[in-house]
Formats: sequence, structure tokens, C-alpha cells
Amino acid sequence: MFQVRIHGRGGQGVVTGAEMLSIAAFLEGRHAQAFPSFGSERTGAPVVAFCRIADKEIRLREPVMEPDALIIQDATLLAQIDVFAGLSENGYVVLNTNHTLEEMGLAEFAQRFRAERVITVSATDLSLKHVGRNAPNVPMLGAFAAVSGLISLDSVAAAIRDKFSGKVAEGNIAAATEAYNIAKARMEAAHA
Amino acid sequence: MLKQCEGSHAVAEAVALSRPEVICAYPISPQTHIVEGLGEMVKKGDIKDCEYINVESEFAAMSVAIGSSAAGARTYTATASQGLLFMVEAVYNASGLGLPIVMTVANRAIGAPINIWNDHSDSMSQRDCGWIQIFAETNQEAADLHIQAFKLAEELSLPVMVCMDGFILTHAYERVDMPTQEQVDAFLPPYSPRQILDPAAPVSIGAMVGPEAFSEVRYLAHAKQMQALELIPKISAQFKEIFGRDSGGLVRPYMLEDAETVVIALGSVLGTIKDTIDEMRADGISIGVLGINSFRPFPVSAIRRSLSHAKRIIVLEKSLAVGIGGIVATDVRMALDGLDKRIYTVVAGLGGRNITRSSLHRVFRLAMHDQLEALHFLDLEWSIVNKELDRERTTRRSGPIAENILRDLGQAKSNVG
Amino acid sequence: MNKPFAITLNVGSSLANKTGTWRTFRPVYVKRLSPCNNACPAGEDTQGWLYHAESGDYETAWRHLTQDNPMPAVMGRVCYHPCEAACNRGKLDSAVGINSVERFLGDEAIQLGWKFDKPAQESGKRVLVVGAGPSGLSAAYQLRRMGHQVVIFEAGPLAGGMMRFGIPKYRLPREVLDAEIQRILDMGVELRLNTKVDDILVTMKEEKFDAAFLAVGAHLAKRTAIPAAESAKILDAVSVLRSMEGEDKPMLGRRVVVYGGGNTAIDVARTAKRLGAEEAIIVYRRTREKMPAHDFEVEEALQEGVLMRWLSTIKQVGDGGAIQVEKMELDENGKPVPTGEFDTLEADSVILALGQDVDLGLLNGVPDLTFEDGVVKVDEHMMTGYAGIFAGGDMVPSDRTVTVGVGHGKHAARHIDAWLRGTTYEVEPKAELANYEKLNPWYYTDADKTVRPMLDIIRRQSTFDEVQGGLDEGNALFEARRCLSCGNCFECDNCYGVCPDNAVIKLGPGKKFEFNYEYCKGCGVCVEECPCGAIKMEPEST
Amino acid sequence: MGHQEIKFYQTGTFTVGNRLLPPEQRSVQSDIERTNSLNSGHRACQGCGEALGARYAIDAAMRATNNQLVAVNATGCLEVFSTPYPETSWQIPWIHSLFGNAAAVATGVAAANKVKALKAGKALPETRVIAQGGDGGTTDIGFGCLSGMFERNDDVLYICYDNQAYMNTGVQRSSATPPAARTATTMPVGEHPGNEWGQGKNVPLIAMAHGIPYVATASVSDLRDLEYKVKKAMSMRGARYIHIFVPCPLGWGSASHDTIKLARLAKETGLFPVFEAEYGEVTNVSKIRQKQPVEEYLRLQRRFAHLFGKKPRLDEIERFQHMADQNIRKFGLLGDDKATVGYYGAEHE
Repeated sequence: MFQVRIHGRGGQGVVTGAEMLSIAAFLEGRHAQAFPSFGSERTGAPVVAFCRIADKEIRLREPVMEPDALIIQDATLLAQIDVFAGLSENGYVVLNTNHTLEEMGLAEFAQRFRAERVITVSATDLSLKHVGRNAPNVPMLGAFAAVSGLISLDSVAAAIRDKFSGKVAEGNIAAATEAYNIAKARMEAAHA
Repeated sequence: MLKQCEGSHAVAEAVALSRPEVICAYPISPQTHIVEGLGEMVKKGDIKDCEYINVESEFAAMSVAIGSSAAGARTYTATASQGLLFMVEAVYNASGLGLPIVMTVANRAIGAPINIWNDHSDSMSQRDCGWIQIFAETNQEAADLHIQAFKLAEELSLPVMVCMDGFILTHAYERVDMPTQEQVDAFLPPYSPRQILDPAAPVSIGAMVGPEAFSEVRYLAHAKQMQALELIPKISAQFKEIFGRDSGGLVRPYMLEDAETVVIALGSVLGTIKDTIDEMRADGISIGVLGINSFRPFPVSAIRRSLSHAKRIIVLEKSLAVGIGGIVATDVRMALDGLDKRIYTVVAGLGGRNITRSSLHRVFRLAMHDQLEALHFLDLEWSIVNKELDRERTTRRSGPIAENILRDLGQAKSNVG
Repeated sequence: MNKPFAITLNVGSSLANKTGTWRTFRPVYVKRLSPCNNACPAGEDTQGWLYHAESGDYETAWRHLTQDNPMPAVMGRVCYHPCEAACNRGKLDSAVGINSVERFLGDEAIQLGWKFDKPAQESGKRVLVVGAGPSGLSAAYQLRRMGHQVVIFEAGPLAGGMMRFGIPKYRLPREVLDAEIQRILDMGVELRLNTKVDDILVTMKEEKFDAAFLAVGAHLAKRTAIPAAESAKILDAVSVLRSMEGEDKPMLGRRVVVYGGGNTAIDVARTAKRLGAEEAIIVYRRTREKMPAHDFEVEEALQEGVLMRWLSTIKQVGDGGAIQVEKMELDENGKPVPTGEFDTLEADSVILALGQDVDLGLLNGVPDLTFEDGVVKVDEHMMTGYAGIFAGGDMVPSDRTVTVGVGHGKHAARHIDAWLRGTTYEVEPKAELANYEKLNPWYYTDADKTVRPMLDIIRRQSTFDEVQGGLDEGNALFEARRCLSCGNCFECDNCYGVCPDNAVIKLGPGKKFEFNYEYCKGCGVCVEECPCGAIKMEPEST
Repeated sequence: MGHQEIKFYQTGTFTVGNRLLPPEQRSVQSDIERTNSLNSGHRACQGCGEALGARYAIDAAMRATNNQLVAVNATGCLEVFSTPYPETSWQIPWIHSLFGNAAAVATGVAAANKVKALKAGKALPETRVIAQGGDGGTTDIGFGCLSGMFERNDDVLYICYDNQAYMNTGVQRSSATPPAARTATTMPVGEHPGNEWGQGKNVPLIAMAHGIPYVATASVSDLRDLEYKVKKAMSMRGARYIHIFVPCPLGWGSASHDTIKLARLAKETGLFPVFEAEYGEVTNVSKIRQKQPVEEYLRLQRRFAHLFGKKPRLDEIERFQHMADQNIRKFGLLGDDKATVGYYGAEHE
């Protein structure tokens, strides 16, 4: 079972991101479970959502406390909450920022993980570019697909089409694709 | 057809497939997504010949449902929490009148303090209201149970509450095998009411009944629920024939045959418990779980039969009977009357507190060693409780409890920070 | 249907709960006496016949009416309608025009030729009626209906009595009178004109009459001793009016003075006007208010130019028609007393209208009779002291009106019939009066009385055409429908409608209602809301 | 007058029936074949205005709907006296659910009827629904549901039988209780005996404010007007409201035979304006026929006896008269006066 935790803020499509991730996994014939940390959070408040992916029925209903991957849609959260809680050393991190880890002051922290598994991507910029609004969740999924290798970019695109349609869907797919490519390039760079 | 969707959506589709004729909608999280989904389907014409009514309160929701059901329409509504309490008078009325309304209760706590998260306090408060109450473990089952609920309700002329954990199920995206319309039509015939407001054959429904007949009426309500004990497994079996999967029934045993320790629980927490049990079984521990699907009627015989080999029973319930302890546990005790078994009550998950495998491991092991107190509150923060109790002992104007605790929690956090 | 026990009940089941046991008072339907009926000297069931007229069934109304009075067309013209004075509707807006509806029915009957039924069975008894005036005709009609053979002996040349010889044509056209008399005669009543009875006992014996009803009227004018010159032309009103029926009209001159204050005085003054008198003056010793004549007649006379000298007496009539008049004044008791002031009027003729006396000659020699003030007394059965001889009309003590006479005739006939059969006619006790307080007038809409058309004033002054016109069908219907039906159910359905317990059974058109005492709780709403006072509450017997 | 005046039969215009009218012009209550929707054997008090009003209204609705009618009843006197197990007085399909939900239950019935009609391929259901309740069930506890039904414009005629207090439970004050009236919870003691002045709500006006197709007041004292209004209401679709004045001998301390008389006086004094309104606009008022002073009305009721005691409360009586006069002005109840009250909220075709 692969467990993903997504951090973000109300309005950034955190829950939708988890749902799309589960849809993408479902489309690949796997079992998936997506759910938010329930609350009455309004726009701007910190939000968490989860996604479990497995090859058999997922019965577990507890929140993801030891994630295999983290998707952090808003870097400002780093200063407020312990977003990395429970993440194992083999874990994956995708962080939405247009700064480098060094610029974020995370260089030392990132040393604890495998370099090709801790990737930054300017998801906000990409969403503004392709969709016209701050919806980093979709490019983050694209990046996650690249980083984790858990789901294909095609599945992500299909999940996007499940949630959106028309121009919005195509914009999001373009954003996800670009994020995927950026992440892929950064992974290769980190590997190198 | 398999699909990955939200629990609420799965329920909405299942209800739609049941060809409802009147749907009463009042928003209260977390059932809102269900009626939103239904509203859209009615408006788009995906549900034919159906009236969707945006009512002004839960009391009105159930009242409209009473009217439409009495007038012969298959009627559905959904509620939760305070909403259920606001409609209570009509809830009792619907069952008293024997109207086969189906209602989703997306289980949630009731306040004060106000709380929007999941537990079973709402539907448990209505355990004696005369409705049949069935609990869903998964979204698949939630969907399936709604289809079964209409059949059950209409055969008995009794209303049915389908209870599903709010947020945990309603807001969870997971795989659901959605039945086809043909399957549902084959399973669920059109509504043929036992009593109806019909100008061609007028009757008076809802007479005032005095002491001379009231006991008989109440007994008959009980007798009907006893009939449901036979009907629920039968409907579940019919369902399996058409849809090819187990859903519903009275109880659901898991790893029970040889289990010395048996956990009893309702709803979605059964999944977490099963994972926990798998882990404990791997450690060679003799433990199993019995899910209760039908809480009302309470399947006394089925439970007694299932627990015949158990030495000890842990009733893990998301509700609290203040002043005594367990609600489900009390019923289980009645079911096991005369049998020599240790019965532990574990109150868990109140107001949405997470029930984690690690906590379950801890409390199950304590029970196995008979080290658990008879009434246990899972993961209770004693320091906070004691602090407040102390404050109340020493200060007359000790202030509001909930706010005090929140302040204490905040201090605890900043201390950590 | 297998319905949930106790929750769902079958319709109609509450009929098992007999709420009539709650009752301590029970409503009962009553027929009260309407004030109009109570006031009618002829005993007409006014309310009863109006009920039929309301529905436009005029023939039934007429037949109902003529059970009590065979001459509605006459009555509808000459009756002073005390019924209307008593009418409860007068307290609401104005009295129902009963008289005008009666006339309408009477005229309708003449026009359409409605006839009276002949008696189904002959009794074999012979009854003599003396006098073909209203009372005699009424008695003859009633007796004939009862199967008796009736012969009327009339001293005059024509039937009608005072209706013909006292009431001017402009109030009662003769063809109307003739028609109604003829209809009575058509029943098989024998009329012998110019047949004066001089000795009743002889006449009865000669023609083997089993009983007699005397109604000879009061045709003798009262005279008073007024000093008068030889040349003075002094006439009496009775003679003047009678001579109007003959070939030669009376010659009254240009200036006519009438002395008296009754209806006859008015009639003769108005007649004089029509005969061409330039001046017709009524001299009366009291005030207008005290005049016995009906106010509307005084009013009509004034409209036609008749002059009035109230508080005046004629002291003497001199040569050339110079009349000395003394002015009077009322003392503290309202009695006129002379003032000693005199005045002179010029008149070509003076007509005395001072009342009439009865010619009782035919009773000479009849034993056991009692007389009083010039009339013969009768007992409560209208019988004189002599068995088998009954009397009525103006010759017995009573008001002298056509209507009273008709009533006498009817009552006498009933008693004669009983007497002939050797029984006694028991007058039914009068029902309780339906006075205004017993009504609930809310339910009646406002509807003013219909005014009958009057002949234009020029023709009233110059011709004997009928002054007052009749109602047309629409007006008559309207007027009939103004009736409040006092004291008698008119099937308004109020009781049926207002009962909160559906305890009134409607029996269908004409069949009225019944209480269903199984369910009536005795609340009394029906009594309170009955418009016409035809229900009352009675205590339950314990 | 709200209805066509019958000038034809002068003595019968205001009576229940009239033997001379063609049958189609007669009142429903005069019909020998009337439904008696509320049948004999019910347990209402002697002279019960509500029993009368209910039969009047439901019979009229039955005729208007060709007997295709369902009634929903709020808890209250009407319900209790009509359906004590094992007997029902209702001759029509009837349901009682709760005190405060009659309007909503009726919404449900209407919805079910509509669905059935759709399934039968009809645009509109033949079977119609009436909700009925007393003033407590309408103006107080049932007000939320009532307002909801109005606002959604559900196809329901709601009839309130207003007897101005909670009679079923022993005569307690409701928001329809008039000022100064004695009830079990507003006793005639203290400086201002009886119910408080300046309280209470006027539900017909509030109903109008919803902009619904039809609002009317009626009285058991004017059957023809009442029947006309029920018939008119049943000829329309959407939310409709009729508020019927029904005196209560028990609660008012009046003679059982005075029930209709009191209703008549309430109208003729101006204390109970009888009018109709469409889409929030007053369209018709029943004029006062014979204006009466309020004393005539108040004196007949023991609930106002304290106003006429040893020290008559002329001030309070004067306030009643003022209230009546205000109604007369507001609704134009006299002569050719026009109503000045109305809401113009809703748009309609």
C-alpha cells in the first residue's frame, strides 16, 4: 500500500488533487482511497488530504500518518506545521515553489532523503500559465507521477478529464504535462 | 460498473437507481453532497418523474416525506447530526404511521459543543424511534444498502435509516461497483403501499389512540421489527443473487470461528479493526470482529450465536450513553444475557477523533489480558480532563468547559513548541 | 385493505358515536303565527299564500288564498290591509306589499279564468244567505264549498252590497267586482236579486232553509238635525254613492261640502270632484290625525284637490247654500269643543257622511235576539239568539270593512256547517305569534317596497278610472319575495347548513327538515340562525 | 362581498340555501347530497365553530375538486375530536401527522400527487390537497413549515381555523389571541388583565407578504363567501391560504348558540376584516353591512367579562374600538372605501 499526504490551503484543490490521484490509480486497475482531513476550513486555511493506493481492497480508515509521499502545494505551510511528520527516509516529496531547496533553507533537511525523490516544481506558475488561475493541484500531480512513477501521465490526464472538461481540462493537462517534464528533468539532474 | 467516486455520489446514484418519486433536501453536512447530486440528476432529467423539494428545515424534510409517502410516493431524504434531532418529532411520527421512507443518516456528533465530525451519536439517539437502522461499512455497502432499504421499508411498511459514517465514508473517494438500472429494477419492484391517501378509497391515517389500544400499537411496531430480523437476511440473499455480492444482512463476522476475543463495532471503523486484527492474527492472537449491520432491529440471536465461543467481547462504539457508558454495549449485554463472558465497552472516535490501528492494538491487548476497565475511552487525554475537573472543584465560576479545554490544548501545544 | 391497526381508520366510523346523548335541550320545528295572518280580519293565511307566490306558482297561491277569501281582486283594491301594518318587514325597511300581491293574484285569476272547484259532495242542506255584500258572498262561497245548497236573497238590483254601492269605481272597477261575484255564483250558488226579506222566519219556513246567515249591511244613512233652509240641498253620502251605480248621476253643483271624517266622506268628496265640482270641501270637527278615514285616502283626496276644513262643525245651512261653520278647538283631553267663532261657506249641496245604520226589519218577531247600538248581537259562533240564524258583516258589532265582512262570512259558514251537522266548530287555538324578536333579520337582504303605479292627477280629477294600478308579474314576484315568512319554514336551509353536527336532515323540496336527534347535541345554533323563527328549544324530559 | 350577489330571491341572499335558486347557484351546504366530509358523531363541543368551518370548507373543496381531495390535519381540537380511535368522522382521505407540520406534510402529498400525474401522462394532478389546522398549529408552532410551503409556492391550500387560542390543551394563549382576552396563560388579573396589548401576529398579511397566488379571510358567519373563496382557491395552483374565523364557545365563554352570531359581529364590528388578496395585493373586501360597536361583540364572551365588571374598563374597550376602526380604514370596510393595505412583492403573469 502506498500512502500519499497532500498539504495545501483551502481553495488550492487539495482534496480534488487527492481524488484525482485516486482516480488515476483506479484507472490503472488498482484500489485507491482518497479522503480529506475533515473540517470546516475556509479558503486560505491549511488543508490536508490523503490518498492510499493498493492492489487489494483498502479497509483502513485512519488518516495517513506515515506517508510514502508528500505533495506540498504551498511552501508557506512549512513554517507553520510539521508537514514532514511521519515521512520515511525512502519517501517522496513534491514541493510547489519557484525557489530552490537551498533558497528555501531546506538543503540540509533534504539531505536526509534520496535526492531524486525530493523535487520542487513551480506548480502555481504552471497553473497560472495554462489554466489562468492558482490551481497548483494538477501540475503537482503531474510532478508526482514523474517523481513516484506510481501512475502514468496518461492516467493523470484521464483523471483530469474525469473531473474537468473542455478548455479547463486541456489547460490542466498541459500544466500537468509540463510539470511532469520539469520533474523528470530535475530527477535526472539530481541523479546525475 | 466499477467507478472511483465519492461515497455521497455513490449513494446518490444508488438512490437514483431506486427510482425515488419524492426527494426532500435540506443541507446539513455531510449528507449535503448526496442531495446535491440527486438534485442535479432530477433537474437534468436523469431521474424521471421525481419531485425534488428544497425544504426549509429537517423538520419539514421529514414532514414532507411523511406526506408524500402517505400519498403513495417512494420517498427519500437524508440528514445528520443536529438535523436529525431537529426532525425527531417527525421521525417518530413516520415510523408510528408506518411510512416506508428511506433516509440516509451521514453519522455525525451532536452538540454542544458544536462539532461537525463523525461519530454515531445522532442515529444512536434515535435507536428507539421505531425506524430500522442499518449501518454501512464501506461506500459499496452504503450504495447497496439504499437499494435494499427501499425494498425492506416497503415490504414492512416501516421507515429505514441507512447509517453511514459522515465524512469518513461520505467524503471518501473509493471504488464502487455501481449496479445497472436493469439489476435494480429486477430487485426492487415499484412501490405498492399498504395504506394510501386515495380519494377512491378514503381512510383516516393518524388517529388519536388512547390507553385502550396504544400498547397494542406499540407492540405491533415491535413485532414488525422482529419480522425485519427475518427479512433483512432474505433481502440480502436476494440482492446477492442479482448483484453478485454480499451486502447487508444482520451481522458480519470476521475471523470469528475460533476467536477468544471478539470486537463488536458498527460502520466504517470495521475496516481499520479488520486490518488491526489481521496484524494481531499474524502475531498468533486469537481475535476476531463482529460487525453489526442491523442495529434496529437488534439481532439478538445472531449476535448470541456468533459469540458463543468468545471469552471476552470488546464493544467499540462511536457513541456514549452519558451516565452509563455504552449504547451498543448495553444491547450486546442483553443479547448475551446469562452467558459468562467479559464485556468491555470502548468509547471511541467521538466527534471525529481518529481511531488508529496503534490505539486499537493497545486497547485490544489490554482487554486480552483482562486489564481493561469495563468502560474505556479510547485515547482520552486525562491530563486535560483532570485539569478541568480540578478547576471545577476549586473555582465556582469555572467557565465553559469546551473553551477551557481548547485553551489548555493551546497551552500544551505552545509548551511543546 | 389490510390497514395498520388503530393508526388507520375506515371512513364513516364515527357514526357509531351517538352524540345526541349530550343534549339537555332539543330543537323542534314549530309553525308560528305570522303577524300578517294574525292581523287579517278575513283570516287569510297571508304568509302561506305568499310562500307559493314567491316561487311564481300564482295559481297555487291564489287557491291557497281563496280558501279564506273568494275575492282577492276586490280585496287587493279595497282592503285597508292591517296585515301590512303588522308586517315584521316594516321594522326592517318597509312592510311587504301584501295587498298589491293579492290584487295581482286576483287579477291574474280573472284574466286566466281560474275557477273554484265545485264541492265534491252535496250535504243536502239548504242555507239562506240574506245580502249579497262581502259578508254574504263570503259565507255563500264557504258554505257552497262545504257542499251546502246556498241561496242568496239580495234586496238590491245588483250583488256586491257596499262594494258596489259604497266604494267608488275609481277604487274598485265594477268588472273586477262582477267577475269575482260571478265566480262564486258559478259554483252553484243561487242569487235572487231585488228580493228583500221582510220576515226571516217566514222566508226560512217557506223555502225550507235549514239555516240562515244574515248580512244585510248598513245602508241607512245617519242623519243629524242641522237647521236648514227649505232651498238647501242636503244629501246623504250613502244615497249619493248608490246613485252613482244608476242611470242618473246625482246633480251636486259646482261647490260641494261634505260633512264627516270617515272613508265615506272622502269617497263622496272625491266622487264629487270627478262629477265636475270645482270645489269639494270636507268639513270635519276634529283634526286630520283624528279622522277615521285612512291617511292614504286623505292624502289621495288632497292630491286630487279636495279641500279640508278641520276643527269645524256645520251649524246651519242657509238659503242659497250659505253654510255657517263654527270653529272648534281641542280641549286637554283631545275632545273638540266649540269656540264660538263662526265662518260661512258657500255650497250648492251639502252631503252628510255621518255613518250608517242597519235595517233590522227582517228580524221583527224573531224571539230571543239581543240588540245593541242598532245591530244584532251574535255569540262566538256568529249565531244570533235564535238557533239557526247567524249574522255577520255590518249588522253585527264590529269594524265595518269589506275584509271584516268577508271574515264574518267565512267564520259564520264554518259554524253553520258544524251546526247543520250537529257538531260544534272548534276554533284552533292560535299559534304563538312570530313577532320580530323571534326572527333573525340578518339573513334578509335590503329590498324596498314596490310602489304601485298611480293614475295621473288630471285623469284622477276627471274620470272614474282606477286610481291605483296593479303590479306586473316581475314586481309582484319581487314583492312576494320580500316576505320574511315569519314563524314558518321557507326552506332556506339555514338549520341544515349551520348545524355543526350534521344533525339536520333535509327531506327535499317542499318536505322541509327533520332533526336527527341521534347526533344533535342541542347547541341551539339552528334556533339562533333560523331567519324566520320556525325552530325553538325545548328542555329534554328527564 | 367577495361573491356574486344573488339578488334574485330577496329573502334568501344570506341564507344557506334557497329553494328558488337554480341548483348551480346554491351553496354547497344546501345540497342534500353534500359530502359531509366531517361527519356526525364527532366529539366537538356543542356549537363548535371549527367543526362547522371545517365541514363548510372541505365540502366546498370536495365539490370544487370533484371529490378528488386529500386533507392533512395539524394536531389540535379538529384532529382530536374527529379521529379518536376507533372512530373517524372524516369521509375523505385524511392524515394527521404532527402539530407543527401540516403544511409540509401537505407539500409531500402534493408532490406525490404530481409525480403520479406525471406518470399517468397528465400535466397536473387531479387529486388536490388541503392542509388544515387551528391558530396554534398555524400561527405558532406550524409557522415555519407554513412559510416554507408558501415560499416554494407548493400546490397546497392551507386553511387556518382561527379560534384565537389553544383550545385543545385547555385554552392557552396563542399568537392569534386578541388583546385583553382571558386565557389560562393570560389571566384577567393585574393592571392589564388578560392578554397583552401590542402582541400577536397577523398571518393573512404575512401570507400576502410571501406573494402567493391567493390569500383570503373568511368566517363561518358568511357561508357563501367562504365557499366562494374555497372554490376560487381550488381553481388556482400554487400556495394558497384561507384564514377562517371560528368562534369557540368553550374557550370564549360564549353561549353555544351564539357561535355564528359572534362570527358575524366580529366582521360587522371590523375586528375581523374579511378580504381576499392575490399575489400580495388586496383584491376584494367584504363590506360591513350593519356596523356594530365592539361592545356588542365583546359582551357576549366571558373571556372579556373583566372589561365589563363593577368597574368597566372603558379604556380597554376604547382600544378595541380603535382597533376595529383602524381595520375599517385599512381595509376600506365601509361604503366605497378602498383598501390601503397590501404587499406588492411578487411578480406574476
